[in-house]
Amino acid sequence: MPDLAFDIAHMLAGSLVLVSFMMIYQDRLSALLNTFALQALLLAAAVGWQAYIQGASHLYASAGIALVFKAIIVPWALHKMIQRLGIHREVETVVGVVPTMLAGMGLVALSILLMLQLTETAESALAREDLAFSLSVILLGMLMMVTRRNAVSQVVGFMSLENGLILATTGAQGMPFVVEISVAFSVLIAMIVIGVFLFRIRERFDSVDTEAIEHFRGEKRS
Amino acid sequence: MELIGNLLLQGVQMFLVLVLAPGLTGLVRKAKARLTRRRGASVLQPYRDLWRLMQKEVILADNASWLFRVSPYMIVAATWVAASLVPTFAIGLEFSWTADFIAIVALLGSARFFLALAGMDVGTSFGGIGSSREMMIGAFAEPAMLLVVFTVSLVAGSTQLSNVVAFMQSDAVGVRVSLAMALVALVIVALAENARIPVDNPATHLELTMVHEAMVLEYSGRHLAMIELAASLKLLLYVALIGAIFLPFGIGPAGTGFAGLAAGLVFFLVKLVGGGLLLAVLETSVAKMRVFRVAEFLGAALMLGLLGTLLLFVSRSL
Amino acid sequence: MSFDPPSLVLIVPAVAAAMLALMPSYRASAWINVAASLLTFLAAASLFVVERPEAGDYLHVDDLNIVFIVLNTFVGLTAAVFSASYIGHELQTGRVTPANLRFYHAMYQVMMFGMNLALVSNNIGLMWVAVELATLSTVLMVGLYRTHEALEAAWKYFILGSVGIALALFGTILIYMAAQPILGEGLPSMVSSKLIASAAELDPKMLNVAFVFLIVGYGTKVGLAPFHAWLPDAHAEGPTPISAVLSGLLLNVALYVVLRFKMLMAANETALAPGPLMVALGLLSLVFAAAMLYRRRDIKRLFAYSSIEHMGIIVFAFGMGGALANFAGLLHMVMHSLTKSAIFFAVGSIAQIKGTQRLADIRGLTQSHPLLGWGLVIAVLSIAGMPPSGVFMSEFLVVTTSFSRAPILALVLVFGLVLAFAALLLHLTGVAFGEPSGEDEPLHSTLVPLWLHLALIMLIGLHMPGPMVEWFRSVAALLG
Amino acid sequence: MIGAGLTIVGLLLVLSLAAAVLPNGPKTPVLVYGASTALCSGLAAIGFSALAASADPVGLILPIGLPWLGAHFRIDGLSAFFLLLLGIGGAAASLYAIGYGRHEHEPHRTLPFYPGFLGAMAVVILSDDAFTFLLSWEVMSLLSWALVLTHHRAEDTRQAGYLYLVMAGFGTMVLLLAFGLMAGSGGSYDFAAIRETGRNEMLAAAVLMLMLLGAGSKAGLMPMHVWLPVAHPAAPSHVSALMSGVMTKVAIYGFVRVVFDLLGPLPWWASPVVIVAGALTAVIGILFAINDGDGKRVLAWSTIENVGIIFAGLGLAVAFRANAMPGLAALAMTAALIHAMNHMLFKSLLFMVAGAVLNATGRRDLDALGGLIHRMPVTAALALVGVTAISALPPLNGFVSEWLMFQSVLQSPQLAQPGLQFLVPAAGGVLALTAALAATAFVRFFGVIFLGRARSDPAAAASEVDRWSLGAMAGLAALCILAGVLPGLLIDFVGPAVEIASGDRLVSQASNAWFTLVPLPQIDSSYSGFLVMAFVAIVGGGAAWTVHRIASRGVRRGPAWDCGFPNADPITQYGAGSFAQPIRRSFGPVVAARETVFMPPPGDPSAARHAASTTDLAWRHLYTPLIALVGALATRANSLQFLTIRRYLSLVFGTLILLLVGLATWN
Repeated sequence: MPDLAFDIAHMLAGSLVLVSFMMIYQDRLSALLNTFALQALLLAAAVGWQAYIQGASHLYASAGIALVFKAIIVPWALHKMIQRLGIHREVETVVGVVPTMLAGMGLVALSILLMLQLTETAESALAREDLAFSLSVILLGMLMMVTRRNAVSQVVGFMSLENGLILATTGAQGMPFVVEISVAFSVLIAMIVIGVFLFRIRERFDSVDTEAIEHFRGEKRS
Repeated sequence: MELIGNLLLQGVQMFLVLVLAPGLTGLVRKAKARLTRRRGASVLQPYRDLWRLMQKEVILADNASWLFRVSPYMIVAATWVAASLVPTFAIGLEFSWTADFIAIVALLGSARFFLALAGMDVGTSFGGIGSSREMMIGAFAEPAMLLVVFTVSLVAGSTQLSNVVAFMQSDAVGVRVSLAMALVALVIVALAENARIPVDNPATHLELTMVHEAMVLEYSGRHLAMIELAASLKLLLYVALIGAIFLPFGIGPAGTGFAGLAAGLVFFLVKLVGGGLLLAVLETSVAKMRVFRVAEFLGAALMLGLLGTLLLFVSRSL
Repeated sequence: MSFDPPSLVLIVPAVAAAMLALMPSYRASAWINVAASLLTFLAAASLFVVERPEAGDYLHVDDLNIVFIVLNTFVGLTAAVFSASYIGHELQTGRVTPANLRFYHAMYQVMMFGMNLALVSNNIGLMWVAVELATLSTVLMVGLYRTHEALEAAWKYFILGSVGIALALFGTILIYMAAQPILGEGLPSMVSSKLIASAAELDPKMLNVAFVFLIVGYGTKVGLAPFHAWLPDAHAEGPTPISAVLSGLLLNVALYVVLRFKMLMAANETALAPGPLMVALGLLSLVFAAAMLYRRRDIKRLFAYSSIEHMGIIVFAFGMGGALANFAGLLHMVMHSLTKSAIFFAVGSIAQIKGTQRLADIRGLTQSHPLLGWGLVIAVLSIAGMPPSGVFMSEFLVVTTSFSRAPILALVLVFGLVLAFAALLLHLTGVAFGEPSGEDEPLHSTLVPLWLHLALIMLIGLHMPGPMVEWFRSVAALLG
Repeated sequence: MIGAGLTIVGLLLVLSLAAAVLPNGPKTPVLVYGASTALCSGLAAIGFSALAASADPVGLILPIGLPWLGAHFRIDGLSAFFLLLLGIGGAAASLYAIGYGRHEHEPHRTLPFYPGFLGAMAVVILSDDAFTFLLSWEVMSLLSWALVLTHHRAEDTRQAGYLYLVMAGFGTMVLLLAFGLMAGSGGSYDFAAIRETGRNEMLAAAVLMLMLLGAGSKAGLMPMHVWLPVAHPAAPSHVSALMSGVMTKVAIYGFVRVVFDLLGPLPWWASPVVIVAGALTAVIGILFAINDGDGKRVLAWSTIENVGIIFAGLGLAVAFRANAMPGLAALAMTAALIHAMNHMLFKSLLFMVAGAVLNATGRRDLDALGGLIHRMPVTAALALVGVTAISALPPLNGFVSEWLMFQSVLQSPQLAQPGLQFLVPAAGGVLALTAALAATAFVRFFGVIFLGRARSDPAAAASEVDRWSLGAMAGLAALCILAGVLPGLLIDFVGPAVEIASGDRLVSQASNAWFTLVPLPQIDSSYSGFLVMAFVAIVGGGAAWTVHRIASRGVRRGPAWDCGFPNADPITQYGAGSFAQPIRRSFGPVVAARETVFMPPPGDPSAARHAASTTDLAWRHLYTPLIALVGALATRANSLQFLTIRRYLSLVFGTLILLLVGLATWN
């Protein structure tokens, strides 16, 4: 039974990484948002499964948060927004998709390398696999943040980074504060989304392209 | 009794240099005249000049300050004291330790200092020209002189002229190349310090070339007399110095008897005459150089002095 | 419930925040703000006299954080006093409305609550939550003026801060997972005191990875180069009292957290020594910030970069380690937060008088406003390491001790220090001397906090109180 | 005794605070400067009695400074000597300031810092541990910086202050490194502990070099001198007097204390560095003094020169000590220390003279002055003493230290190393050149300011300065003469200091007849300032008397010989620039002299023009490139201010990845 449990957890975590790659591959905002919703869904599943095998009931809460907030509300909101901004078919990567993918491969390799170095102990085997995957998700999310110009896709990148974190927390046997942390992050994300709206609504910037936000840089160059 | 004798000797020394100085100047003038086929004034002419100048009243420029009036006496005093500290006919005199070689150089420096100030006092361009050039010459001559001092006193092991002369008389001193260099350097310095050709010409009053004369242009009467006297004292000092260090024959050792002193006196007079004649020959045989070449001329002396000092160590290490 | 200072320093700000959120009048709220800060400070100060409570799973007080708590609440108090006199004029000039002033005061207490929580918490998870709370509240404060620049600064701060927070969380998780096999599941594995106690058994490799994430994550908060980007703009565009709090307190809190983890690392000798990494980051920040000081045109950005520089010095000192260097680091930390907040008090008054933050438009302050001008001169010279400020003492200790141990590093350090000094003095000469410039308004804000801080700096620089020395030495020993 | 000293220091600091709060009235300066005069005299008295009694050093520890160390204070021969120096200089400057201070427009920019400055210098001298030493050293720099900025409205004053404090900060940092090397990572900071710890010669030499940089930058050693010629003149004259006369000596005290007292044995090859640095500083400094057109700057450059001479002497002492010849080391050290004292005397005097001229005429540039000997006779007379002394002319004090210096140079054959045997006489030659050039510089200084005819209206309308200033100057002039005539006393006095610094002292000179100086009995080179003075006075007076007696005494005033061009303009006199011309031409390369002559083409009636300029090669080859470098660095770094959030994120991300990769490969 434990090995089956292990395999399922492993499969779910691994698929999170896979979806991260899909997100990097997407070069349209709408498609990106859908993929992100998928990732959030998988995350909810993974967390739920962990809750089940660890018998940690509070994890169901964070699974719920992931499902409701990240898989449904936020993607929906962002969809609305990009519709309104009319940038839903925006193509705005800094680096080409292929090099980004390669870099992503490198990152995954790096994280697996790092995590497998950790000393092997019986019950932490699962944790190690889990950590390797979540670290890859985190790094891929950050990679996305730095390779996309558009604020929305940066937000998405940040959220997938944060997915990785949640995955890690749940992977950690009996770690306290998991729920609090996921709540805290939800607040964070909400603020980010609101922030993007804010910049849009105040009509200071004609687009939410962060390059454009940056046209004023504190001290003007002379 | 002993002390009185010593004091007496010291006094003789002082008055000797004072009395002989104008004579030396006269001698040089006379010799130069003869060398240029002129009869020239008598050797005693400088004495007459001094006396006449003293009799005349002083004509002061309107702008002259007290410094202008005090300087001549300062200058003559400094030079005289310096001159009377150079061994002439005997060493180990009562006050010979008052000032060593370095101090003598410095005393001449003070004389130059006040002369230069006096030159600037009236506020004519002549005075300024003279002072600035004189200080430039001094800026080269004084270090050259001090390097000569170094060489000599490193050989003799003391900066005290009496000791130097005593050492030079002893047979410890062999023929040394550095001493030869020091001699050349000292001669060059002497020419420069005494405003002699090729550095300066005591007989000219041509604005562009004169240095010493330009400074004293405003002086007259007794003041001029003092300046002239100081000049001849300086000349005598240098001749005596060269004589004492490089031809120390006959200078009476410390506490020598009357005979020794008499002999020393005779030798001293001979040296003076010889030095004066040589100077005259030199002055008539070379031409005066441009003011700004003086730097190079004296720079050579400086280098010679330094070389002399350094070679000393080579010869020592041999 | 008995008198319990640690929880009191949390309860007071929390309650005050709630009150202020409901309080309509801004005048009263300003003074409530001061009063709350005063109470918090008193509670913190009472930690000296009452015996310390047992270290619980959530809260604890030890030699290390007591210094920080007291310092934190004290600067919080003086900053509140300054802001009370400062904010009125802002209202007159219409830069803020009473509405967001209410918000401002509430947030001020929330921020204090967050920072105090981070300091007293004995639990790395709680610590993380607290730091995030403090960060978010300051983000909102920075954006207070709602100007284009302020919003941009807030946004930049927010994004970078959130990423930092995320990375720090991952580090925290790793620490937990390293501890969990030894300390068992659940809360115990997150109690920092227990962690440090049993650090030796923890898996060193896990700790190494964790420390990298922690120093990058919390280092962003500390403002170490190259994670510093948010810091200058956040300082420059927020209300000046907040700049003072940012430089004086928030950076310290983040640094305190880093120190906690450094202690953990140091306690496990098989793990990678944290020293070299901290030294490298410190020197980088120092030299980089020093070079940045020259081309500054905005007075608040200038001093923000100087904060980065000093964080670099402090991190370098702790990285070097050893009793003297750690002592110097702690001292420098305290001195920096006192001095830098004093500088920002002065800068706030200046900006109000001259109506600008452009260095070029501020001239001859010692002529037009002697008390303020000379105060600024003394403060800036103190931060530049001139005696008799305590900064001189700490720099003396850092340089002398490190040169005989690592000459090259010390030379880099000295190079950075001289570079920074020349830059600061360059701007100071322009600002403080020469013909006064601009309209010659009277002062709008009090100078008491400024001179109070200066007096403290001088006092500590000349004669450190005995107890302070004792704490510092024991902490220096703890830090290893 | 140490207690008394610290009390006075405390009083000085209190006086500073009081001056900050006292009302800005006419009484305040008099009060502050008067009190400073009294307190400085107290310091001088303490130093004097400590030297006279040559009592055992007494120490004291105050509970300030480094907590576990406390502030150590100690007064021994060395510190007593410099305390005496400080006391005299400070008292004279303060006395002068009672009168001079009246002319200050903004006394509140001078008064609060002045007494503290004096106090800080005293603490540097009295301190006995590294922390107290450096702290007071830095406070000294700070307060003098504030004093330099008294006339802060002038742009170049601000620049001078900036340059000064940056150089001071650099110097302190270097000193920190030096003490770091000496104290070791253990942090044994009190001088006693530093003295005890043995260190190998390499380390000692390294510390020496650092001290040369650190203390040298404060004393004005080349090439760290650049701040001095701008900062010293920028301050009010009594402060300039203190900075040039006393503060540079405090720096030298620091050097002597560390290198000769704390450091222990040094390798001989460390000495050439010091000697060469000193000699070059001396000659280059005086060359710039000759070429500078601003009175106070001339004095500042000459300060650099004298500091060079002192350092050359210290270098000699190092050389002799490394060869285990304490007697000769004592000779060189005596020369250096006495020169320090002498320089304090006449440089303070001359700066006061410059201040008096500044007050009387409002002009500092030499070419606006002239003929002041008629308008300010007393000042002129005192100035004459000063210039004679600084030109190292017998029988004044400048010559004594010069003479001792040469005497120790002449002992070089006894050195074991051929290198030094060659170097030292060469350095001696350079010093001789320096002395001669100094005479030139000060003939120019005195001649252009006081002699000739006035070159501007203010100079023509000048009037004598107040009694206080004259009193202070007269006192210093008297001391110059005294120290020149009775050098033996001074030598015996400096004995304890020399003994600490070089392990031996010169034989007592008190017993010699006619106050003669015989530093080394085994080779009886002697000099009697008293007799020279006496002879010159007697002979000169006698000559004057006889001439007036037996010959004429008549005087007639007449116009000066105008060479056929009547009533020439005062501008036709030799001025500062023209007087320096011969030297400028002879030493052109050293001072990077450039002369440009504009000759109007034939037919063009406009006037011909001539311009001469000199450049400090240290600026050209060291500082200008350095500043350019820093500027480039700043500009390069500054581009990081203008990145986008995404780029900043990539910075964070990149660093993280870098560290992780490093970690992965490290295991």
